Amino acid sequence: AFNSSDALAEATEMEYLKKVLFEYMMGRETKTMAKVITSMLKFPPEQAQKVLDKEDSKTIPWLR
Amino acid sequence: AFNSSDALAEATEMEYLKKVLFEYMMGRETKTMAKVITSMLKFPPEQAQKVLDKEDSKTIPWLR
Amino acid sequence: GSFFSSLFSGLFGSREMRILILGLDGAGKTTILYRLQVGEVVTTIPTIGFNVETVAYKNLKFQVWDLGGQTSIRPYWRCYYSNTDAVIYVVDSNDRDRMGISKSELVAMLEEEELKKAILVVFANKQDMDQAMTPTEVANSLGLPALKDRKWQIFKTSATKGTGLDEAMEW
Amino acid sequence: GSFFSSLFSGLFGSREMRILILGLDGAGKTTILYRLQVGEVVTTIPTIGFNVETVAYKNLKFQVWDLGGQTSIRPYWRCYYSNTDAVIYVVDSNDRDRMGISKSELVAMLEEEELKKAILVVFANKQDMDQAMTPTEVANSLGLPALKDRKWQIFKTSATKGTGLDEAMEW
Ligand SMILES: Nc1nc2c(ncn2[C@@H]2O[C@H](COP(=O)(O)OP(=O)(O)OP(=O)(O)O)[C@@H](O)[C@H]2O)c(=O)[nH]1
Ligand SMILES: Nc1nc2c(ncn2[C@@H]2O[C@H](COP(=O)(O)OP(=O)(O)OP(=O)(O)O)[C@@H](O)[C@H]2O)c(=O)[nH]1
Ligand SMILES: [Mg+2]
Ligand SMILES: [Mg+2]
Repeated sequence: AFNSSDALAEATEMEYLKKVLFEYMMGRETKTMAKVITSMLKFPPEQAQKVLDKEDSKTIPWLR
Repeated sequence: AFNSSDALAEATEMEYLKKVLFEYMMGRETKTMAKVITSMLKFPPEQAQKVLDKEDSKTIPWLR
Repeated sequence: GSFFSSLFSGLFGSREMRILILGLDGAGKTTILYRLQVGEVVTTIPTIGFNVETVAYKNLKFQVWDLGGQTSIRPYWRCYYSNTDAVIYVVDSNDRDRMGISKSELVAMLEEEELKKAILVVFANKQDMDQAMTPTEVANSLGLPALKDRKWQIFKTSATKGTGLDEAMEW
Repeated sequence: GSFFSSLFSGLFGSREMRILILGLDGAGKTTILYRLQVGEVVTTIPTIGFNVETVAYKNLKFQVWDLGGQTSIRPYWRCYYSNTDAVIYVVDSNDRDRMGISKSELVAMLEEEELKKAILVVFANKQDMDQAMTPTEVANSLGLPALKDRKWQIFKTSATKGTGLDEAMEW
């Protein structure tokens, strides 16, 4: 039972990741999606920060 | 041995995915990276197509 | 400051309020979202991901996010907290066994810096069922009376019957 | 047409050539890439991902992609094929056991529509080692003589010693 619920959780996470990634790649709510992606995949902190900084530079081009 | 090489392959794939995703999110070679991401995560064909169309519309804005 | 303040209120003043609907899986979050948006009960499947809709209520517009509540994806709720004005926390009032889990998720959520100024609205949902705990019982189980520095309210709702939601939206 | 064609050649005519370096893990791809780019032997670790560098050779500029060759990530080579002008296929000339695998990967690659017009350049690498197969033996093991509708050439190289690479770049 433990194993199968583990596998279920993993399948759920994978489906969730795909959904969030799809939205990100379609350009929707990219900052929020970027947060989910970098935490799901456990990006190293400095990489995650770079990605989020990049998002900020997208949304506020006149602050670049 | 079979299991451990399986696990190794999985770890390699995960590291590869993270590398490619990071490049994608930093805006580098996004079309190519998008192809890798959608195939690694087995996006359904019509979703993958939407993502790639979106990439084309980014690089050639005057064809939108 | 008057020029800039009017400029900024002109640019940003009409920002939609951002609302998150959170709560354990099966609490009724997605049912509530679409009840609020289209006024109907939709058939739901467990949300693996999120739904986000613009809900118009009277003259106001809200951007409402309904996040999946299953255990494995709950840790990612926090990625959505930034700029949130209000949280609707939905509880299945019949799910006595998981009231403790619901409480700990709520407590963890309220500890987050990004939600410090967010209003908390609890929906004691599924009130149409016989065994439902009363709103007071739900409030106590969640430890709401002990909350500090937090505006909160609780409402008894039935998303399927459509009762209580209008009252709640007046908060 | 003359206005547009000159406009387009102005815009796109000076496009860098796109080159992929492919081959099994450990063949020497990354060592070759940096040999070509900076003229030195760098210490490599297995490539999980890719390296991409601009390589200048005489008056030409190439965008050179070195893709990781481990079994589990080889299936994704094909994502990089589009707009490729040339493939450098690197073989460890001492790795007799995996010559068959190297051949099947090569054959699968050459079947891809997107690479139909790409030039194939094979590097029979690690020629500095005693047991190395000769370029002819490598060519035969890979089935190169039987290839149809494909321009190909083979070179004997040693990425660590730096021999053969210059000749190869003249192709
Ligand atoms: N009796 C009753 N059933 C309800 C009520 N609200 C929702 N339900 C039912 O509860 C089930 C779960 O509802 P959902 O809205 O999908 O639950 P959710 O909170 O979105 O769940 P996740 O997406 O998994 O997080 C569905 O069968 C709903 O019809 C209610 O007020 N009363
Ligand atoms: N003796 C000898 N060793 C070489 C030569 N070229 C590369 N090597 C060594 O072979 C090993 C693997 O080289 P890499 O360039 O990392 O191999 P790769 O093809 O990039 O491998 P992946 O990144 O895993 O696909 C390293 O230890 C290199 O120093 C060569 O011409 N002769
Ligand atoms: Mg739901
Ligand atoms: Mg390498």
